[in-house]
Amino acid sequence: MKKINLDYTAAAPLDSRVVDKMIPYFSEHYGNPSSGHLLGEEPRRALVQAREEVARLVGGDPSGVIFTASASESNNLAIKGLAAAARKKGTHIISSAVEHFSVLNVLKTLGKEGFRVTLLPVDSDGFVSPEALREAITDETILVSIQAANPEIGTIQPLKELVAVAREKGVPFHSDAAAAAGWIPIDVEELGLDLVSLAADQFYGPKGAAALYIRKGIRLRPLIEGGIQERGLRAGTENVPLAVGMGEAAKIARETMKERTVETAALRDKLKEALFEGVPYLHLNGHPEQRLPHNLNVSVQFVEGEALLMRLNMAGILVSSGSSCTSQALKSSHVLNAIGLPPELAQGSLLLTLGPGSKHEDIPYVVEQLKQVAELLRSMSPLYHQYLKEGNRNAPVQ
Amino acid sequence: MKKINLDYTAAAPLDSRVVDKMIPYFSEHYGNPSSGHLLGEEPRRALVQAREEVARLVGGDPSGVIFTASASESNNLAIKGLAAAARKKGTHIISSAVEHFSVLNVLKTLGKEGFRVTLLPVDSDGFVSPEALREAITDETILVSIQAANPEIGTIQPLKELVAVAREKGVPFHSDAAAAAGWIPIDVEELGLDLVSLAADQFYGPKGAAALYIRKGIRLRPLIEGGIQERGLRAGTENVPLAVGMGEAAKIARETMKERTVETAALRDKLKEALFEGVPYLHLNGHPEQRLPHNLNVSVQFVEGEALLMRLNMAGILVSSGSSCTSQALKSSHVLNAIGLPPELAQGSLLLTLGPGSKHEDIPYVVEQLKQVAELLRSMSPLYHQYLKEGNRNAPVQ
Amino acid sequence: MPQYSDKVMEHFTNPRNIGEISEADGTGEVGNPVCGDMMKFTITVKDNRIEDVKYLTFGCGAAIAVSSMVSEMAKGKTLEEALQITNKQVAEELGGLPGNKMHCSNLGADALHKAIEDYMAKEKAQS
Amino acid sequence: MPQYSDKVMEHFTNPRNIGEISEADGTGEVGNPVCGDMMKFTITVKDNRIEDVKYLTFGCGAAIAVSSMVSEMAKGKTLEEALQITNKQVAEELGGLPGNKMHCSNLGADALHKAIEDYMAKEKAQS
Ligand SMILES: Cc1ncc(COP(=O)(O)O)c(C=O)c1O
Ligand SMILES: Cc1ncc(COP(=O)(O)O)c(C=O)c1O
Repeated sequence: MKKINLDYTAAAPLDSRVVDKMIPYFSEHYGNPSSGHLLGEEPRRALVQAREEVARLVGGDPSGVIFTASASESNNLAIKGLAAAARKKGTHIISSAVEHFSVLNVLKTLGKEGFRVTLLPVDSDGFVSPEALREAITDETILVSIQAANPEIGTIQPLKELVAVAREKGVPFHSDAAAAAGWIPIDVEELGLDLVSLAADQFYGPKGAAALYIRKGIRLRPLIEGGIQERGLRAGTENVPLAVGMGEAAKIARETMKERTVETAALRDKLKEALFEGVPYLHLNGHPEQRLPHNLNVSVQFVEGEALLMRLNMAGILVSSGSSCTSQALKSSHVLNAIGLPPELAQGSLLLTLGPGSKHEDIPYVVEQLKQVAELLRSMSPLYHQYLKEGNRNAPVQ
Repeated sequence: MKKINLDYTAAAPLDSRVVDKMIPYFSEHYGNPSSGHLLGEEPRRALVQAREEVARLVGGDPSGVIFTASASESNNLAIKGLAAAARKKGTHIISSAVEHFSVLNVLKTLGKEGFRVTLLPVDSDGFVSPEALREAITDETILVSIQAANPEIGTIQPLKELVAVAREKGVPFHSDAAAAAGWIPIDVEELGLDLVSLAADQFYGPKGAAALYIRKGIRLRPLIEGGIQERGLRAGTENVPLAVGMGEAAKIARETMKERTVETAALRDKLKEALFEGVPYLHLNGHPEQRLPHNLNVSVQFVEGEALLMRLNMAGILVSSGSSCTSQALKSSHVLNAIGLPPELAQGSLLLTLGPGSKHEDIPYVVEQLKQVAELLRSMSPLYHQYLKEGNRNAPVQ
Repeated sequence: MPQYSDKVMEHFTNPRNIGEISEADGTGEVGNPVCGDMMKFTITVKDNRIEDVKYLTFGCGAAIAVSSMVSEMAKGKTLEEALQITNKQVAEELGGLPGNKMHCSNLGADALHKAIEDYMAKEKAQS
Repeated sequence: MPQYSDKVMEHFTNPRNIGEISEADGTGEVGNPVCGDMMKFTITVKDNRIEDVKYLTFGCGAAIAVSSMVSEMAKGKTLEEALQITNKQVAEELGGLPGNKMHCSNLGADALHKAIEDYMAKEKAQS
């Protein structure tokens, strides 16, 4: 059977160069970087190099890179760590309504612990407004946390403007760049970022390899305490093979970024055009241009996402959806809600993300299958029948 | 040059069966277990199986296994997580003086946050006394955390007796079994443990793969919040390859434990006898019998550990030491201090741990080298010269 | 979809009795797009038996399979028998449903009952 | 030991002037086993110059290399010159020491100075 992965942000295969680079650190150079003897030497050297590569991806200093095991951990460390360290300065934190749950749920918890949290709204494209940020900052504000780009609708935030506002008021800025790093340039110096979360698996590195970049001078409390690995900010024996994998993936991502993103965006745009031409009643979610090059998000009017996903799966096309039925929490995407999408469109959303196996040749098949699946499911949809009867009164948002 | 690793607890090469099992999950079965389509199926199945294998190693229920990225994280999650959840019930926690820093430093932090911490002392063998535990428990006690075995001196705690005391008083019991699991039987049902920390790299699984076992009914707050992976107790995309590696390592550890530990202990005892016969003025640290089968800890009287370690390293013999110079924090081992070892013996301690490459044939070389190195360093030691002059007045603890 | 039984997958893949009966004797609707599942059942009744039953469903795999299963179970039954069909029975007939699908998607019996009650109410109004 | 310079490794591997001068003119001791480093310097003095210098050291690689380096630096120097030797200079001569070794292990110059002061005090007492 055909297998067309259009869900690469959920998971992507490791670049084979990354696997090759990691393997020796499982068995040959298995030593502990903290060991004072010769078995520690090569792992220690490799860890230094990996840290340099990760730093280079974000234009930062290697000493600022703290390896973690997930973007979620990086976000938790950044926000809880700073909140605990800065509590005496103030208890107000600003973020946005479209952040990942590893930001939002941390803020919810901090909210219960005496912090005041402002979640800035987004417009229908998913943008946070720098003006709204300016108005939200108070003397009590100790942190602004706004993502670099949204993993669902792909919208890229105007980080430079947002950071400028926070800097003007002297407030540290954290950005969850897990979805963005490796796909758009993130330069901590140019942008003025103080804290940045990164995840290797979003640029073909290993799952479980992630980092938090911390600008010199920013103080955090550790989340995981114990030994003094990672400058005392994250205890635990260093996971050398995965750090090496992340370093290699960061290097490849940096070196190939220009070419890869142009090609990917071109392919994504082709797919988008073909879908909108071939399948009636589609709606684009997220900004048409200011979006991640590998990201496409469309709502298939009148039908529900899990059913779409299952039918496409039967045809070998693998996608994800922001519908409640496909979420573990049984709620439709908070991001789609935040951009003001009507519930039935949120339920019918499809997230299509490209990756290394994506090909022009597959587009016609994908379009044909989605067309058929949409037709079939619409034929049994009460919303579609109602629309046919009542006409444009309930017309889709085109 | 010869390379004889006698520092396997610092790091060990992965069992090749473990690597083989992991590899396909990097590139072939790279999917996300949370994906609703077919790419999620095999990773999901593999994760279920890995969880079962880890549960089997400790005789527990698979649903109680929470994968983490290090024993340090498991310890942090267990202790901080329970403290936060049980705060209303009480604020007293009991642990021991010989715990790993990922327990001790967490307790130090909790101490600053209004918890009262009792660290039980140990005797000269490193044992915690069940009687002392009984006396320490109050109505306010919400947790007892005592390791299964000590990674430095190898001493195995009388867990069954200790847990019985806590159970009698209805206090949950956490055990950091990172050093013990895979080497001595840990059965949560037989022992009555409520929380157990495990690390794959201690039984030839991958670094960065660890788990916390949680008995049904024990409530914890998550450390890393976000998605609802790991039953909401540890957010972040599941690291399938590493979980698979830990599962396979747990399976092998369980199946080979009896034979392997008998063989390893026999080899360790041979090494011990040969060393004590061949090198004068050695002192054994930890209990002679109630100790991890792969662990040997001796103090080389009159000399300092880093110098020993460096000289042995030149001879291709890789060991570690509890001396202050070899610790990242520049303090001699808190474990050796806790068993009442005089400072000069703590400084001269050598930790020798066996692993898959350990061989009988290497023993004579190790003994000969340690003999020479000890002689050389003693010849320049003011403590040794003093001893020679003053005789048995300052005799070593034999 | 490993979390779905073979029977669910079979009904999802080949749903029976799709449609809307234009001159229905009874109509029942449940759900809304916010929760993600909507079902509209239409029935015709003859001699106190469900002669025909059709449905339209907006919803996940489970919702579609449930609708299809309910339509099969109801057809030919007396109204009293059809009113005895429970959501739980439907799930059992389908070889079980994943826990998180029991509440939101398993509303087919409710929609059927509403259609029957609609029919009964109309009958009553006419008599 | 990658954190040590080649020069440190060389002195650690082949330490010069080990020992204790039995009829020393001056003796200086620093450190204790708790901190992990102890050094005992003994010197003989002739014509206001350090004629011979030996040491015993209990300590890490850095402590041994530092002792050896100090003994080399001191030999033949006038007492005044020898008193000018600083721990910092010793570390520099060794091609640098890891940051965490600068305080605990780098006490060789102190021990030497103590030995010189001991000699001076004895001289004073005799005169
Ligand atoms: C008993 C014990 N607990 C915790 C740890 C911490 O393990 P990690 O550094 O992998 O977090 C160790 C490490 O050796 C250990 O032996
Ligand atoms: C923007 C963003 N932040 C955080 C995360 C969390 O990543 P993980 O599940 O690896 O912790 C993701 C995951 O896709 C993401 O896209």
